[in-house]
Amino acid sequence: MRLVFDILVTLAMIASLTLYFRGVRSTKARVYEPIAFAAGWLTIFAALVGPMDTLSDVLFAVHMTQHELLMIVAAPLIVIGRPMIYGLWGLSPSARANVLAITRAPAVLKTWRAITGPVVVLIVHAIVLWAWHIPFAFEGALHNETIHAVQHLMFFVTAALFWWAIIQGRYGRLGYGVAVFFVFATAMHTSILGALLFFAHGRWYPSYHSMEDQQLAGLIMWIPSGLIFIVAGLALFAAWLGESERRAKASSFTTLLMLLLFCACANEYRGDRIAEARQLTGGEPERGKTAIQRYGCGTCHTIPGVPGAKATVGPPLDQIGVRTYLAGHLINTPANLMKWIRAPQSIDPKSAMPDMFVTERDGRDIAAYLYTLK
Amino acid sequence: MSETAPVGRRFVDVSELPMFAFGPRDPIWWGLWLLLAIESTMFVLLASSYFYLRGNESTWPPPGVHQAPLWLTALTVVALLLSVIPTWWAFRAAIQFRLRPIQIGFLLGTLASAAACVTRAYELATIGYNWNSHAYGSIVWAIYFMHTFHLTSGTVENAVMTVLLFKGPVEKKLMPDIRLSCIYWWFVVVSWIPFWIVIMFDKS
Amino acid sequence: MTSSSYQDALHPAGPYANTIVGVWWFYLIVCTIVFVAVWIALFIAIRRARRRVEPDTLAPRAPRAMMLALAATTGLLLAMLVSSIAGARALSPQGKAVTREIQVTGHQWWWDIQYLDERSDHIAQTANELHVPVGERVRIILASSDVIHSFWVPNLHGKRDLIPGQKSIFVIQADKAGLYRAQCAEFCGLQHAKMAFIVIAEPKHDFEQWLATMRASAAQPKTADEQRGQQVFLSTSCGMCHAIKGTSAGSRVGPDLTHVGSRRTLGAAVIPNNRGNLSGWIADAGGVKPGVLMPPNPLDPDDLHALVAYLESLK
Amino acid sequence: MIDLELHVQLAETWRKPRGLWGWLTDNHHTTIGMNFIVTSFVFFLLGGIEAILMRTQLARPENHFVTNDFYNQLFTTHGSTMMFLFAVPMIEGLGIYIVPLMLGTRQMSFPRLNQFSYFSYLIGGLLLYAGFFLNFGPDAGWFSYVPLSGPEFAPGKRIDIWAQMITFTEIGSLGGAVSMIATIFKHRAPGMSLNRMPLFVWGELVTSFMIVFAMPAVMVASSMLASDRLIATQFFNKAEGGDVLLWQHLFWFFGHPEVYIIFIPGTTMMSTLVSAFTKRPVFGYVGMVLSLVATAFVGFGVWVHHMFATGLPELGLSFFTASSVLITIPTAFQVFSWIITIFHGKFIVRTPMLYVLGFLFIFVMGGLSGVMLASTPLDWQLHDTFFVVAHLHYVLIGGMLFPLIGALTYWFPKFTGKMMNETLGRWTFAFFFVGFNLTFFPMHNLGLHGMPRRVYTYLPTMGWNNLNMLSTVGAYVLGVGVLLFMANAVISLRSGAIAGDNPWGSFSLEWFTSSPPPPYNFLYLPTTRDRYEIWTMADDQPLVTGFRPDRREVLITKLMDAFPDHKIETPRPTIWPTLLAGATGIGVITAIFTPWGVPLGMLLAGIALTGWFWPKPPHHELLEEQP
Repeated sequence: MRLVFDILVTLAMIASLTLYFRGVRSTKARVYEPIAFAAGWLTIFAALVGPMDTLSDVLFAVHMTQHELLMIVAAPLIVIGRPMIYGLWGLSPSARANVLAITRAPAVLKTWRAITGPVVVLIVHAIVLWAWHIPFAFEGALHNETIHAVQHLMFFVTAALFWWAIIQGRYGRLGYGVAVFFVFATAMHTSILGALLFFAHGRWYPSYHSMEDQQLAGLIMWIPSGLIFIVAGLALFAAWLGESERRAKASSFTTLLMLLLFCACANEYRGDRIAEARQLTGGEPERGKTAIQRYGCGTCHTIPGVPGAKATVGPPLDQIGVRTYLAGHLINTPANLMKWIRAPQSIDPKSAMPDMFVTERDGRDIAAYLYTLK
Repeated sequence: MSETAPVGRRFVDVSELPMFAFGPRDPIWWGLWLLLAIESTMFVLLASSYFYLRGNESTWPPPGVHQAPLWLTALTVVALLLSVIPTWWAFRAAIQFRLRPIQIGFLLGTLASAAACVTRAYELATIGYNWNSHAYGSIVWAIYFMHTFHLTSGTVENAVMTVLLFKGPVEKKLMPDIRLSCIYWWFVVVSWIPFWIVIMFDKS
Repeated sequence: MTSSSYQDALHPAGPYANTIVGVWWFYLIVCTIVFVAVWIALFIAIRRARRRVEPDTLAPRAPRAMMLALAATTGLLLAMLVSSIAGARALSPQGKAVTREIQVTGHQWWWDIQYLDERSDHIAQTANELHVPVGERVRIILASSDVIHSFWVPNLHGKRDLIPGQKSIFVIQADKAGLYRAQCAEFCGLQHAKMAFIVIAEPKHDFEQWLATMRASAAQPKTADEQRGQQVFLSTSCGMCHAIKGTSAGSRVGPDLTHVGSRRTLGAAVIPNNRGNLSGWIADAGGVKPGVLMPPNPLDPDDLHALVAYLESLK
Repeated sequence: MIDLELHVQLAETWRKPRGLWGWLTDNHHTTIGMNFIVTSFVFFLLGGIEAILMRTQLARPENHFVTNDFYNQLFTTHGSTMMFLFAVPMIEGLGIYIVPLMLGTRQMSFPRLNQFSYFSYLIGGLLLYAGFFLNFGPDAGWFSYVPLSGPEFAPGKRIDIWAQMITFTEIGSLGGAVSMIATIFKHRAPGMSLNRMPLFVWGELVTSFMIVFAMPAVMVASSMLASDRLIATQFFNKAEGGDVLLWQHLFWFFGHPEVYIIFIPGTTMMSTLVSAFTKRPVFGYVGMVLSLVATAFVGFGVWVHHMFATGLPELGLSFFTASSVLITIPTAFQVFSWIITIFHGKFIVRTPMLYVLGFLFIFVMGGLSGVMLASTPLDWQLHDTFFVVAHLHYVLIGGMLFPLIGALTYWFPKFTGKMMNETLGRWTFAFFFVGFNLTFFPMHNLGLHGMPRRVYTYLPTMGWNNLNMLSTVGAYVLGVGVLLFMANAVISLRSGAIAGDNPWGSFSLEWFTSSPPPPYNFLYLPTTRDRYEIWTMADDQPLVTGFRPDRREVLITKLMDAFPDHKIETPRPTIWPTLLAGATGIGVITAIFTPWGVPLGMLLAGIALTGWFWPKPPHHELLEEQP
């Protein structure tokens, strides 16, 4: 049984590694991303296959280390490596289109958005963590390889979702302040769980025989893990300050002045442009903005005003409203823009921009939004 | 009437800015989430105390403990969960400034929350141990007290909001507050679920 | 040993206190160096700044200095951490063989001391005076009958709390014969200040002799005065709190008085045990130790003298 | 509209009500802030008098100046006062006064919550002192360990007073913290992005967050204690499954962060003073902010080091030592950074700068003795001795009181419009510094020589006589320092030199308005484009205009970059929050005697809340069209 699991895990991991690095090769990645992914991948490998896994059956402390490696070392490293994007690029174009079609389905998108809300992942991860430490659940995992695999999978997946939501999630760097708070909250409740294990007068899990072992496990969950959380929290915090600096520079003082002196209302300073964009395209810019988020344009493009759209895979879309050409050779007209959005390969078969099966109306809305960017 | 800029100095004119905003743009939104952070910390500390005390005992809960009937406690949970639906309508409608769904949502939400208060009262009356029986009784009653306090104050808040909504006139700047009331109420609902599970099903 | 150093962490009389003092001197030296270094740096900075009319406009070249300083801080911290952990390891009672087990129970505001033995009639009971053999490890089992107290013999070891409902284990060892004072270190109410005891470290031979005496029942009164004293003891309220082995008094509320005449102090190491102090203590313990649970005993003077004579005879 | 006309209109709109009624109803942040500052200073004096009484008792062995019962009340009240009624409220009060000015706004978020907080705090403090003056003050220490504070060993109402005082003042602290955070996030002047906030603002922000997470622990604990005593719950009764150490865990889960709550603003006052008197930005702004955050983070994980002597599982000790000394690194960063700043700056010797040097002497020493106490072997020997008394005063007086007195001297012109007397100020410092070290340095030795804490007397043969006498003399010298400071304040208030807007040539926005600030704070709200705003302000730095002068409108900006977002109207003076505090107070105080106090308090609070939230007549432009 154990052997079967080991083989399965190994196979799945090799597959994921292959896919990821195919994706990395076929597109442009930041240097640290594949490194982080590889490090995270190795951590999982070390945790799940080999002596650590064997020892974890007899020593609670080792088992705890294994879990912590999965949740607070491997999961954030993998998330930093952006596995979804590169994994997608590792697929063949047709497979990619299929996957995209599925993931762009409204139901899937909605669910995804719902479960990756930062508060939601915070709570879900907490529940998963605490629930699996209930004695009968933990004992079950110790005696049954399938339950054990489910436990590890849930630990890893909810942790990865947690880190994804706060590092790459929809608020991006803007949300790092809140992320610090979430890291703090998670550090707190895991420390409390560790402290409870440490201070308990009896053994929680009959399969582990020694009190010292349980105390050490509690300590590992409490102090070294707490340290990792602190480091992560500080890193996020520093990034938040940096983002604040960037934003302040971007809305540098002259801009601020211009905006406020010459435009009536800060909320609607783009008012005339909005009207113009509506007229040009017949779409609704506000809806376009949400459509842009829904289709995931931001994973390739930098789009002002769209949270999280900071990528550099494709060209930045700022000031697209005043550009002359689209895709290098197409005159920038509303009709062409909409066509390009909806079926890029019909204009440039070699374009890396995927056909995302954008509906007519969404295309209109997206174009409307883009035309407000001047 | 508004301040106007004297000639000769550079000025940023904010006279046309709106007078309210939704979500994190609104200071009260921050106030509410900080309040929830405080409350959550209290709940977490109560839960931690519960598990700390549990760690001292081999039989838990102590012998002779009779909980309120499961169906009754489940009824409270159902009422709480049901109240989420109408308040969700109100939450959605508030940002679109549509008064009617807000009114209906709050009316139904208040009814559901009042129902939860009633079943909670029966629950409390049927608990088969006292706060002075043992440490288990003390901590469980403390949890019950804390949550019932939130439950009643949340219900009162929902009721007051309903009255205000029907009485009118309703200012636009009430809309963010409506959404915040909903969030608070959901907190009351969500915070009970883990406690309910622990109290009803945690046995060794 | 001077009289003023008999309750003193800096005059260790055993291996455990020695370890702690070693850690202490190491820490003190490192911390002094750090403090002096900080102030030298500050003086240099001030001297430079004082000579200047306007602040530097250049960007500071300080990052390197900062890095160095932080690295030095971290290094010193690690060194201190290592010494601390090594110290804690040496102090661990785990896996150390002991020659004797003594149960110390804290009461508001005195110490009940029992020398445990497999034979229950061999258990010796005393109060506020802990005898230990020199050069032997002794295990102390700590318990409390009311509130939290703390067991602390600075010359021998650090402290350990006595927590109601929980027993904790502590190991001490005295290498130098002598008399050490110990005091409750956790605030425990009105007379926390006067809840002390003395530790007497003596050669093994003397210790065994003392213990044999302690195991015995109380001496029978010999003189008429003493006999009258015993009567007073047994006929008034004394026996409601105190025990004297060999008589009908057997209450455990207050200290055991079987061998009270042999003790050096009264009232939990507050006053020396002599005739005057003992009489005063019996008459009005609260005068010496306000708040003490022992009530005043307005005895007839003759009864008081007889009682004192009897108690003094209980060697 | 010309400036004068605008001034007249704004002054009318923001007019502060006067007299007793004004004190009860005004909710402007300068009023509430000053209320906090003055009240907490009064409590500081009371706590100081208690300290002097204790030192007088300990001057000689077997002294009979006070009884042991009164002595126990003294140190309990002293500790509780300094922690709950002085340090935290003073920090909050200073923040409530200064931070909105530093941010360039006219009012805080939630002014009525602030008002409620102040009166809650006041009632809590009065409750404690009512007990103390009637000779039933709490006597189980500021930490109130069970079972000594439990129903069995502390009958009577003393501990109930303590427990309710805690609950009450913590409500006040929490309210203040919430409105502080919202203010810092949303009320900043246009252009003051997060990374341009003055460090003092960061200190208040981090401290407020710590309050949000730490104070609930002590509220939970004190409520458990009160209910154990009042309605016989069994939280801490071993016989019925309770646990005495649960109290210590909950208490120190609050108690350790409390120390950082107190000293984090202290360090940022240091940064403010260092910059102001070296004319140079503090080195390593981002590092400084990260240090504060790191301290706060670590502060929540190390509470167990207060419990080393309780017999924890041995396995954990080295972990706890290691995590405790971690705090040293961010603190060291701050100290080094100040030294580097001085190195590159120009050194202006004014009274506040003396306190900076005093801090560096005392706090560094206190920090180092803290590293010693984090070591388990040393802690076992030093725990609960006078060494700890010395350490905690070095950290808290060094880390908070010295910067505070320096900062009060620095901001005195802003509060009053008058400068503090420099000569008297230097004498004050001399008395403070000499008195402090004379009082507390000998305590290190006393602890090492075996003197435990919280003892009302000691035997003459213990060898502690001289050091104790020295310490008592020092306490009196320190007391003279406090008196001198007060005398200086009174004299300067009457006949000090007129300060002008920015007497120190300092950098942050509170100096951008007159001293004392007008009731509306700024005639036109400022904008900024850098840290150290005033030093870097352009000649034609724009101002903000466009508020209705007939309403109390405040500008709300975006969290990250402080871009103008919307405006809100803040409430005018009102009595309801004060009444709510009174109603809660009646409930809480009645609950000392009967559990029915709880429903009574809720009922009264309900009435007060109804008044508070009673709908105001709406503004027509904001009316939704009715269906």
